[in-house]
Amino acid sequence: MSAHEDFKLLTDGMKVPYFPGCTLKTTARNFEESALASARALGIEMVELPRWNCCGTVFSLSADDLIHHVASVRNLIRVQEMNKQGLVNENHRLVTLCSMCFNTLKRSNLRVKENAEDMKKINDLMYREEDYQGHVEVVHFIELIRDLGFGKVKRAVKKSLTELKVAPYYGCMILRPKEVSIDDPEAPTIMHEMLQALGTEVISTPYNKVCCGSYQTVQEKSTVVELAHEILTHAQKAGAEAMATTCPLCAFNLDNRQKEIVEKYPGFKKMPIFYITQLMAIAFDLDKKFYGFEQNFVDPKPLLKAKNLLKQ
Amino acid sequence: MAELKYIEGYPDYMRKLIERVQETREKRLTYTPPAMSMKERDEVLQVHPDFAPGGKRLISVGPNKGERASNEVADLLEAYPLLEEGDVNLSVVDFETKILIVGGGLAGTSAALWANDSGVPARDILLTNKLRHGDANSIMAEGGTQAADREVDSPDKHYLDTIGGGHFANKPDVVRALVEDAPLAIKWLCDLGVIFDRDESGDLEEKLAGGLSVKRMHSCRDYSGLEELRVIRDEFRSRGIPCLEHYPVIELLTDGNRVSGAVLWNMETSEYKIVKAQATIIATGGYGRLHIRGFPTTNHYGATFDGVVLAYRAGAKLRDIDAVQYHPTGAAYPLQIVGHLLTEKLRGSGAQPVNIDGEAFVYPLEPRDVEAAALIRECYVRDKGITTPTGLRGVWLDTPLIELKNGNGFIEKEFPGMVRMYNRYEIDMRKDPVLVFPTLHYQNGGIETDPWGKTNIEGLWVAGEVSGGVHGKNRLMGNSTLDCLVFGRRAGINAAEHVKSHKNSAKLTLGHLKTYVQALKDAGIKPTRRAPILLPDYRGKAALARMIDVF
Amino acid sequence: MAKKMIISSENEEFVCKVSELSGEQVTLCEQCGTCSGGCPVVGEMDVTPSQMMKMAQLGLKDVLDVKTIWVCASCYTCTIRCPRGLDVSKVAEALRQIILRQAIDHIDIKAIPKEELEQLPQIAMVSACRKFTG
Amino acid sequence: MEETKSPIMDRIAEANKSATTGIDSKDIKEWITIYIMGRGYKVPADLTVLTAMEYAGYKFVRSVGCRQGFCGACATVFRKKGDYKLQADMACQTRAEDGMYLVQIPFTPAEKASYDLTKEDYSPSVLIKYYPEVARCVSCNTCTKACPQDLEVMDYVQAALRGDFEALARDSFDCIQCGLCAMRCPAEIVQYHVGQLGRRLYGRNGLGAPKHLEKRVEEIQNGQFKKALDTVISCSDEELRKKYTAREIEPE
Repeated sequence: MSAHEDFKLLTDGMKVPYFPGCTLKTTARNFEESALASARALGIEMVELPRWNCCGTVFSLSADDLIHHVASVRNLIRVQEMNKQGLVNENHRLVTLCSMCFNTLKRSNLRVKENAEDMKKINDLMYREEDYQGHVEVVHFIELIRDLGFGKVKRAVKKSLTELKVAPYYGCMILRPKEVSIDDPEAPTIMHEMLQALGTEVISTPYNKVCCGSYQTVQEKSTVVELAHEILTHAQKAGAEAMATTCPLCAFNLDNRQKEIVEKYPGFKKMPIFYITQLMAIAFDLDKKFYGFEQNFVDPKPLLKAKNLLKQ
Repeated sequence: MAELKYIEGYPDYMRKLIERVQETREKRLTYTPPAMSMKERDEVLQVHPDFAPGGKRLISVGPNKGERASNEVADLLEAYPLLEEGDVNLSVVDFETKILIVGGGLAGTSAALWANDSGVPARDILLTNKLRHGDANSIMAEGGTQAADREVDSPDKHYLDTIGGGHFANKPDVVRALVEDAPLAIKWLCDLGVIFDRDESGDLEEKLAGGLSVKRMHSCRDYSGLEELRVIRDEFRSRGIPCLEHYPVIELLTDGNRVSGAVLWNMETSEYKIVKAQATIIATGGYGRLHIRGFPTTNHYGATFDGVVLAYRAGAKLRDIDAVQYHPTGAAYPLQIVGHLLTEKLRGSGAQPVNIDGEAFVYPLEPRDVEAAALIRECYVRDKGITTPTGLRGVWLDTPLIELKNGNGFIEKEFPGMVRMYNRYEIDMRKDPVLVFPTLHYQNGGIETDPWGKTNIEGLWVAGEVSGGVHGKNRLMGNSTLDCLVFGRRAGINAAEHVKSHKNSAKLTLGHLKTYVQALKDAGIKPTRRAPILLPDYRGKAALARMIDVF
Repeated sequence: MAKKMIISSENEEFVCKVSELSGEQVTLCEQCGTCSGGCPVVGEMDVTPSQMMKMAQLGLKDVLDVKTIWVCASCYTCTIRCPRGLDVSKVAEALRQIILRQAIDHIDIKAIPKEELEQLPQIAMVSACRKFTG
Repeated sequence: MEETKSPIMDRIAEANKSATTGIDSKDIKEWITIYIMGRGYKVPADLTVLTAMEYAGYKFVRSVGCRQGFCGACATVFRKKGDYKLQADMACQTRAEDGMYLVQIPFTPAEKASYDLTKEDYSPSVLIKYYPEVARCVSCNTCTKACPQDLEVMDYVQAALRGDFEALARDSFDCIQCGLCAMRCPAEIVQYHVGQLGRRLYGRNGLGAPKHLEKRVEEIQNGQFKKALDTVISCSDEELRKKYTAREIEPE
């Protein structure tokens, strides 16, 4: 960790462009609020794009489909505009919090960077916008933290979560496919390290990278109930008391769908699902208003109280 | 003229004239012509269309026989009906409803909502429109709606302003209803979700206007009427209240001296429909499209006086029908917006009428009729007007003065809609003056109403510009949308009470037509004109001359 | 007894269509079954991912009627594990697009009950619409 | 019996003809040709598309309303001579140009949701509940290109998707609901209905009830101004005029 000591100066006053995504303004406001506060505690100011539109998740896989990448490329153009207005000093990176936005933006970015003809077509379609030059790099929040060194996280911890047994849940979008993965798709460790830095006991199971059912929650709820039940019970069997994720859809499927899980599996014991940034906010002992527990479906307060991690 | 070359929106010859305005602008910053004395006012009013001779005559038939009215109005009141007794089969009723509302502007839509709120189920209300629901004068109101809801204000002050503005000819009890209900109307709109302008503290931002003693104009940027209407129309549609578009009423049906329904006409299939209704509310708006005395108008395409013609034939009494309101500054160039109202606030903020020689020739804030007359005199008596490529005459309104007097960006902030409108034609009203000429604006009088929208005919209510008595001889700014909201509400509630307490036993006849046609014959009026005219006709003469009816 | 299949030009055309739309050379698939083994939702499927690839290889149009392509959650597990480097998720997308582009939506978003819609986060609705509507 | 004629009024009526009763062909100097639904018509230059069509003999029943750019009834789609781009605007506000090919959109078929806002809470999910198709927006900005009011339509649809009511109300306020955006939207969203619902929710809940208005409504309902109105109504005409001229005007 010592290699990162000198990073302390570098990060203070870092102002990096930040792409929130629609859900972080509605059902996952707590994810955004806890993340922005935790980032500030680490000396990082995430400056929201003054103008942005929905990333258009999920990345469209058809070879001939360009219209569905317009949404992402338009956001990358907004990063270019932002840099010109001097709002940030980190001029080529765009930080995202939501895994799905990260995946969609990064894959679209790669697609136009690697295919000049597609880039030209998309720029031509958006003749009202300036052309996208292709210099922006899409980064996930915890990837940004890892690059700065988890030692910095450890130093910022004021109340170590030593009593808490947490299972990290990666989901799919930050691991797969390879060209966008922020870690080893088969054996990821980044969230393990983050949780260790926060002091928690990390519970690892092979299910932490199995899909939660994603958008099937709209048309085939039973698929999600089965998958979520598998993921949650395996973690509980390994001793987990809570789970941490970085995707609002995984959070919805693992947290809110516990209502349907209990209906189908009465023996199931509910377990709180945190955004990893909520755990950071608790560990950094930040003001209560940044925790956002009122939006967590399974109330995490009893568990935190039991571990006397909750400020009165 | 050779091919017209346009430089920033104006043809080159007009561009040269603008230079004269620029030359005298500096001097005019500090000079404003003095207000006219009473004598000068009377003298200039001789050229005002409402006072100049030859525009009016006595009505020769009906309840207001012997009273004066504009020729165009009298022509329609003395016109023959569109159909005779035998043309329609009254035994087959197409729509049976409790409340029929004619006209879908602010008044009609409010009446429908309040009737529904008073217990009449949606299926028992029917709103018919000549155009699309909402394409009415209401949506063009920019200034806003008056209501005495501030601490320093009170309904009696609003009462005094309205009566004074109306030259003391308004009906006291009706004005009382208007001013007392005003805050309730604003509250109703807020609850439905209308976005009124707010000041920094979040309270309603209220402005002053011509003839007001206290700031009480509630505006929604410069789309006040549009915002109010689209919200209540959205509520109307959400409640599923039946509504017919492009289905004007061409004749009322009566049972003795009671209105019992109407004959509708589908403008696309030309078929008629018979409606039986226990209560009929007429909210058809004004008559701008009659182009009284050949003036352009601010009114929408359907403002053709139909409601008054129908009711008058059924025996309804009119009031103040001679009072025509002209607004002094209607746009005169380019043709796309001729007649469009340029709000009084422009002059209030410093703009000055200027003639072809660049001279300011009138105090900018004279009363509406005097200001209009002064502009007409400059163009047609002193020949100091500017002629547009299509022959209209107008004078400059030196809008750049506003920026000089109030600081840069003032026009953009206060008149965003107008700046965009002129930008469409590459005219920048912050840098160049705009051309103006008086335009026909409002029908002060109409079918006489009581505080509950009732008329002298049983089963017939009125609301909005079509009614007479609220505004006396001259309507105040901000009292028109208010009139629609307050009397739309009152007519809706009153009609609802009426239908709940009465059984619908009335017969459907066109009896009133017989007596009316007889009166026309007795007065020696030949059947050369028929009314209601439903729509004005702007088709080119050449095309009209070669038109034949094949099917 | 092996099932007799006749491969006609029509099938060949379909193979080209799927290959072009997915950008994947479907004939490379060697039927090792790794994708089917790793797929989290294979339990819900009537035809496993590798069987889907086989039908695509043979140009059998009835692969368009399988439930598999609509149960796929685009989690890309198959994509990272395919030993031949084929992107199986792109093949599934290509099959979906062939149907969606005939203006045949897979879900009717207006039929989703209001109380359900009120709960679903934007991320769920946006991704479901991208995958299940044209 | 006609009162004496006024020559000035006749000259005014004559001069205003182009805006009141239509132009006679003898006064026209420049002509252009426009194609209405594919058929060529020779019409005077410098007319709007609306007045040019009327000159050509069309009598409007549909596709017309306020004639001044407020109601959105005269939505028109057109291509200019030699320009491949499909443009859209209000017929009453667009200058007819030589070689213009145009067709009118008299009615935009659009599903409007029915709702009772007293039963809805102030949350972004209400917009998704009534207009789930908002989630289908691909951010292609075609709606913005179609908007005759130059609104950033896509921005306010995106604001609706992420529940930013204030941005939605601000950006969609000048919408006249002409339907041109909805006609061109590949995701089949009816932008102006979404804007309408969003603005009403914002108007009801986002702005907060104005304090003095509530108080005044109560005062009126308790009859607090009955006396003041009774007195002013019972004034004689002469007293009223004195009161009116004597009343002081609040400064600007």
